[in-house]
Amino acid sequence: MDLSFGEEYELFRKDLKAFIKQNRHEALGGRLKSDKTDAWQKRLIENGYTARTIPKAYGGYGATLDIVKSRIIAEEFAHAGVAGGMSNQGISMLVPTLLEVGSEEQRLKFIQGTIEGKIIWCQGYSEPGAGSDLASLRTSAVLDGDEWVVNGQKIWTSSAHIADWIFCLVRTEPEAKKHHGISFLLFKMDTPGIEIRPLVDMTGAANFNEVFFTDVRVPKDQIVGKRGAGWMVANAILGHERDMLGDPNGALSRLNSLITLARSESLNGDKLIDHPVYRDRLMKLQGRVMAMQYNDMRILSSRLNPGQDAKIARMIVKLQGTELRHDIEGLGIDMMGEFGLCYGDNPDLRDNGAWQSQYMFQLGLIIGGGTSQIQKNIISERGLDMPREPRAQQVKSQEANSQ
Amino acid sequence: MDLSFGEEYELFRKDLKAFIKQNRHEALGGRLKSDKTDAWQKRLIENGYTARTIPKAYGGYGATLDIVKSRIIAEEFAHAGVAGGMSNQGISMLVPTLLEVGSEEQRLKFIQGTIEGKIIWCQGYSEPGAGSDLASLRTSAVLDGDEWVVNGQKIWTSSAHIADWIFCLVRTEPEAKKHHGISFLLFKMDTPGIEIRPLVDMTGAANFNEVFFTDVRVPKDQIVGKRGAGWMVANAILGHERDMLGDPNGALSRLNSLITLARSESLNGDKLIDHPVYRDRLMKLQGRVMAMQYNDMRILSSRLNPGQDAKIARMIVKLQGTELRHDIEGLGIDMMGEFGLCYGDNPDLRDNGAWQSQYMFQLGLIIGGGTSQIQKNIISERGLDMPREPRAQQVKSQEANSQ
Amino acid sequence: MEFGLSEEQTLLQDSVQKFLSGEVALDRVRESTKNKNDKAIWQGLVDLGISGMLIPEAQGGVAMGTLDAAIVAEQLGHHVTPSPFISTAVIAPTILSTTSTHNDLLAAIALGESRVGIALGDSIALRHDQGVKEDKGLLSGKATFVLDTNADVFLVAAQNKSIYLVEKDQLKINNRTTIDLTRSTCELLLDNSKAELITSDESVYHQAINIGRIMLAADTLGAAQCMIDQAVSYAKEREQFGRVIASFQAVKHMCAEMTAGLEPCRAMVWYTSHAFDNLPNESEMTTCHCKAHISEIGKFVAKTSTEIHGGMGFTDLVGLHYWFKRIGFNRQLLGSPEMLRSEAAALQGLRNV
Amino acid sequence: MEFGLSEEQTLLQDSVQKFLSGEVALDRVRESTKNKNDKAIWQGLVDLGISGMLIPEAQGGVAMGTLDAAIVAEQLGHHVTPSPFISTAVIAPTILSTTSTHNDLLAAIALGESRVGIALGDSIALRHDQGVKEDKGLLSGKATFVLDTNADVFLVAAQNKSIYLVEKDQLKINNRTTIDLTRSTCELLLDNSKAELITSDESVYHQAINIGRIMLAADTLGAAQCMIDQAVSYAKEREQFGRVIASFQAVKHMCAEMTAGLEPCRAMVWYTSHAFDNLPNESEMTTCHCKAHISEIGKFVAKTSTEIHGGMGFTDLVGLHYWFKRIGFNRQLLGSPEMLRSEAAALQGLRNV
Repeated sequence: MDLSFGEEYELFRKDLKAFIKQNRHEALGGRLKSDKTDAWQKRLIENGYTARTIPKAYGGYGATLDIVKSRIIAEEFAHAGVAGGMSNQGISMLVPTLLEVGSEEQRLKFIQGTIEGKIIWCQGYSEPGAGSDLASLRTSAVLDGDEWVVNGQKIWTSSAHIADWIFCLVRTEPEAKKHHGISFLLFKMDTPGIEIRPLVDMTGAANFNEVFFTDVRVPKDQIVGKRGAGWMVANAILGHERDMLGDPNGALSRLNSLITLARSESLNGDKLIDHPVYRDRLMKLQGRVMAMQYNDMRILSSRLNPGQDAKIARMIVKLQGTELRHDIEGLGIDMMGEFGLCYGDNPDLRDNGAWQSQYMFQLGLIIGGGTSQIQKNIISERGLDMPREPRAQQVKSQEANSQ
Repeated sequence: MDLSFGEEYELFRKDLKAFIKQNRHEALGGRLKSDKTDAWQKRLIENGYTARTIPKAYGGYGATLDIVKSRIIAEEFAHAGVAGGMSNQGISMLVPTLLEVGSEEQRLKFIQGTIEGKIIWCQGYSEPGAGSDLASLRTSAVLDGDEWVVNGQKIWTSSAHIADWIFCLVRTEPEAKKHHGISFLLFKMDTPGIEIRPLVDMTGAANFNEVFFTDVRVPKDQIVGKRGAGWMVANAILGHERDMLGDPNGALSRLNSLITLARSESLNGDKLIDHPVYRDRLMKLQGRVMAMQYNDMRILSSRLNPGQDAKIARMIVKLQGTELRHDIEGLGIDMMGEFGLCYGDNPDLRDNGAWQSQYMFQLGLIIGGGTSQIQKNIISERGLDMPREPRAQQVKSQEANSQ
Repeated sequence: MEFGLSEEQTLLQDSVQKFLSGEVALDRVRESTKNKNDKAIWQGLVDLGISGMLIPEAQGGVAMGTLDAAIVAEQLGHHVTPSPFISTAVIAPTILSTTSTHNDLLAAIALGESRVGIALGDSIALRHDQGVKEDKGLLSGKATFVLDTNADVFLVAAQNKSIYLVEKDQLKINNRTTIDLTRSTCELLLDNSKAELITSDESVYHQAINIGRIMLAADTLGAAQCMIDQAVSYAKEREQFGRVIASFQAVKHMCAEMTAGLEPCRAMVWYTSHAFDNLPNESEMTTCHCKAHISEIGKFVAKTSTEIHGGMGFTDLVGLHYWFKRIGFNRQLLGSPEMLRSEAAALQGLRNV
Repeated sequence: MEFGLSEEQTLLQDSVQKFLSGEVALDRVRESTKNKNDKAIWQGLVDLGISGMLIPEAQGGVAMGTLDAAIVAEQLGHHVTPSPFISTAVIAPTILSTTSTHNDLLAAIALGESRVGIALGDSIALRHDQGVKEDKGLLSGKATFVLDTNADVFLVAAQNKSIYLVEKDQLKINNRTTIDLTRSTCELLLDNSKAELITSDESVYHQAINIGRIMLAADTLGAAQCMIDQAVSYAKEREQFGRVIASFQAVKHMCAEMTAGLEPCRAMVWYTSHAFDNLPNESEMTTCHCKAHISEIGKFVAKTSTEIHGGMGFTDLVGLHYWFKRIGFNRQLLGSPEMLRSEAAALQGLRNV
């Protein structure tokens, strides 16, 4: 057991702190593009604080993978309250995919623009009839000369309205069974035949969109990996997405806000923290957050020390993490009582309405990225080696579990 | 909405109170037999306070069914802390079965002795391989001349060691599918070939037994109902058993004990009831108990007023009631802390160790009489009309649900 | 002995249900919340006699009981209906019937000509600078989470628990958005506002809170039942992995758990309503538990039924969030579960007050 | 950075596991609880060097760390092993190592020649007439839930949190049965008993409680993991309705929920053990949460894994109840979850003390 990172890393951290201190006035991040964010993003890349392991040939910093340094970077920017590197679906999902299975042309064409924030991507995965059962998607791409002709509909496409390009799962082999006929296609969002409709959700905002394709024509070479082999690509990305959804650092940050709330708001003359029933609930949540933090350290360590097994520790993160977040937000509401109901333009709002909006958004995350029920299937089948649904369901439940 | 029972019933209650007051010094009840309990049982029957609706021809009081009077009888004896009529499996399970499907000879032969406490019965249902899936039982009865020859094993047979007779499910048609080949057989427990082994459970007591049959010979006419039609009989009895297992009156009684405990025991100088966290948990349980009490009143009312629908209200009682009981006992332990661990001969024991033993026994009831998982199947399939397990499981899950 | 709804009550339930599912289907709810205008819906309910159901016949009402009102509240929750029912038709008559000085107002309520806002909750849980004080017959201060922004006149409880009638022009009404757009709540600012004392009998204040809590519990009962119904029905239609999701044991058991939790709440609302009219000794304690318990079950149902809807449950498309938020609103108003359990303990001598 | 067990620690784990599963299989546990005799088991552990693992080398120990001890505790919980490990091998050396006056006793512990009982818990939660007072160097009073009825000598904390060494012949030992027969606890009666002051440094008292809590948490971790393992394995064998019950989604999800709850507890025990030796500022708070959280998860696992065993789980036949009760015992000893959460709040300034 050794929780220190060693001298090299302390030095790295020191340099980074100095960089942040010097440059923080110019920091401007986010998911959108603008000249200013672009300039900041570029400076971060040059210094190796984002796009760190992307080869120089594709516009990155070209360092070898070092999980500890990645973690230090995330910690220090978060700690300083300064925007770190841009984070969007193009950068975190498409770029690794192109590095893994894209052609050299595709890498050269897309990676630099994406990591520099000049190309914004959206993701075309789920469909109205293909949610948990993603492999049953029906958006089709039919080859017509040198072009794919895409027809169908996607849902849960965040950023669709601001994206330049989409990476999209389509069915190219209609005869093949379920996940065998799927391909991974890239195309521009201004191609004729694309209609975007914002999808208002329970928080009242349109965090997602529906996207409709009608005879959208896409050049033949914009397929990533082999035709019909898009499922494997999509699947690897989904596993990565799951890790993000249960991130205990988010839970810790919200727990700290909850403690602040409990110390500042009062009820019948006493601070909320002095009400034993709320305090007990708060402490229960703190215990759960701590367990998930240490679990996360174990996962990190297992990546640094290949002999360590953290398979199940990783498998449970999404299930536990999203439920925990939802419960934290719920206690925030409960502690405030009627004032926890405030929303929208209500001047009595606390923390910009985060307690209510996050209570709902986290419920969305319990559902999205593989529902809690799918997570439990995965844990029992892949983690505990329990049998899949028997006989008649055999084929189908295998698909359920290969998401 | 009318919660009063009316004048006739108030009179009935008044008479009963007087009877109890006059006779309470002679009251001696229980599951076992002795001259004294027999005398008390006989007096109760003569006055219509037990075996009330059993026809006179079979030794009962011969009144028509009146659920309100049954309830008043139960309430008054419980309230006075006086033993009411004997309650055992013969009286509550076998006698109604004989009245429904037994032959006249069987009724004349068994009912009077049973209700008078002279014949003690045990129940031979579950087997080691047939628990939730009771219909897969394998104890066989093969006709040999004028006798059935029984071989096999039963489990969860309470009272086996003190019983005179057993009512037993056996497979008489080995070729028939599952529940079609089952018969309902009666035989004496001193028949050669029966071995009884006490089954110690987690409470440390042997509340149940295993019973082994080796070439046990039973007269042919001791079958109840038609040969091969025992499943229907068993099934009706099981539904009745389920109602008993979630009885909210038991929960109320234990909740009151919990309140007493919270008022008498202290922690760091304050009574437990003055600790807000325990009090909040206690109040949560009180709310659940009240909900189940009112639900029970609704079920009773629906029996008096056939137009009222309480199908789902009744269906959920076993699931909710046993979980509630388990939680009540658990809070008792938690409130006492280390002292909640006392057991057996520990002089610091509170309430004769009921908190620990009931905590375990109620977990047994969550499992017995159809596990919570089976209950949820029943609620979703029969209550909410949700589909059974599809295709290949169709036949088998139907059986799961006909228990 | 009859523990259940009478034939008349079943008819009442049916007629309200018929009106609400006809006239106030989900698109009407959406429209009404957008326009902040529930007048048409309320007029329809007035036409059914709902506004006068707790008002004496002499004042043009039909003098029904609390259980009848709970039946209506349950239906309103079931259809997430925007309306001033709890304030105008339940709490206001409960208060005003204790005096004979406001028969005109009662008659106007029965006719649907007056809407009475209710500002009683500030003494239950003092969290900020809310609260109203009386000085020489004039009221000053702030009342929060007042029901019905569109009221003509308000019943306001001062910190001494006396209740006053205040005309709209005597105070400043600030609309206050909450998570539940199907209910209009506001803040009232009073500054030496003219007010008419209705009662300084503290028991009236408690009765008014009590019946309000019963109605909120009944509302949650209806809303939660509707969420279960929608979840079961969605699960029977939605296919994934080649079968309806209602055939997955996990989904079935979630529906069974919701049902097992909620079904006893129905009897609890009935009993509690009955107790309000007939069993004064146990009424308040029973109500505290009723609202607290149903709020906890409601929270579980709101979350679970949304999960069963998958991504659809998270969108505005099926509108499930209206029920989710209504249950969330009912949970906090007029006493959160924690406050109610603490009060229940005090009412039976298990907490020193 | 390495957050996990070292190679040596994995070897330690394996060797203890091998010994316990070989020599102390379930029938040995049964026998030992019946005879109230854990001497043979303890001798085996002594032979493995377990008794001296926290004792300095100068006194014949091997001076390992808290995480090493937690690994052993986890294995003892996993095998529901009766033994005086927590009292004699962990808490006693933690206290005695803070002085240099009892090196002989430390050496005797390392050799397995002395068993030290621990009576520290009475100040955590005063419930009855327990508690020990010091007067002119003599101790009087009652100590409850003392670990190890078979000890030769006892470390007793007085109400002032000073710790004293008391010989067996100076007190009356009353055996006290608890639900968990795999642990021997007793009550000590002292009446002007001769006692030797070991330390009046209150921090030693807190350290001793602290490490005891870590061991109980690790014990529950092991016991709960074993219950999950048994449930999963039983579910894969047990057939009902023509299929193994492990293929029912309800059973699978119960196992998944237990696993999802328990797996992070492993990292929590590791971190907490590490903090005891290396991070004094956060150690106590972390330990409070560790034991409280694992106790809650343990309670859920104990119930759920028993349910998966069906009727068999309720019987003595598979002996699952030994684990159920051990988890129940660990939950209450040296601080119940409610007490621990309250203490965690106080330790970070969230509760006034």
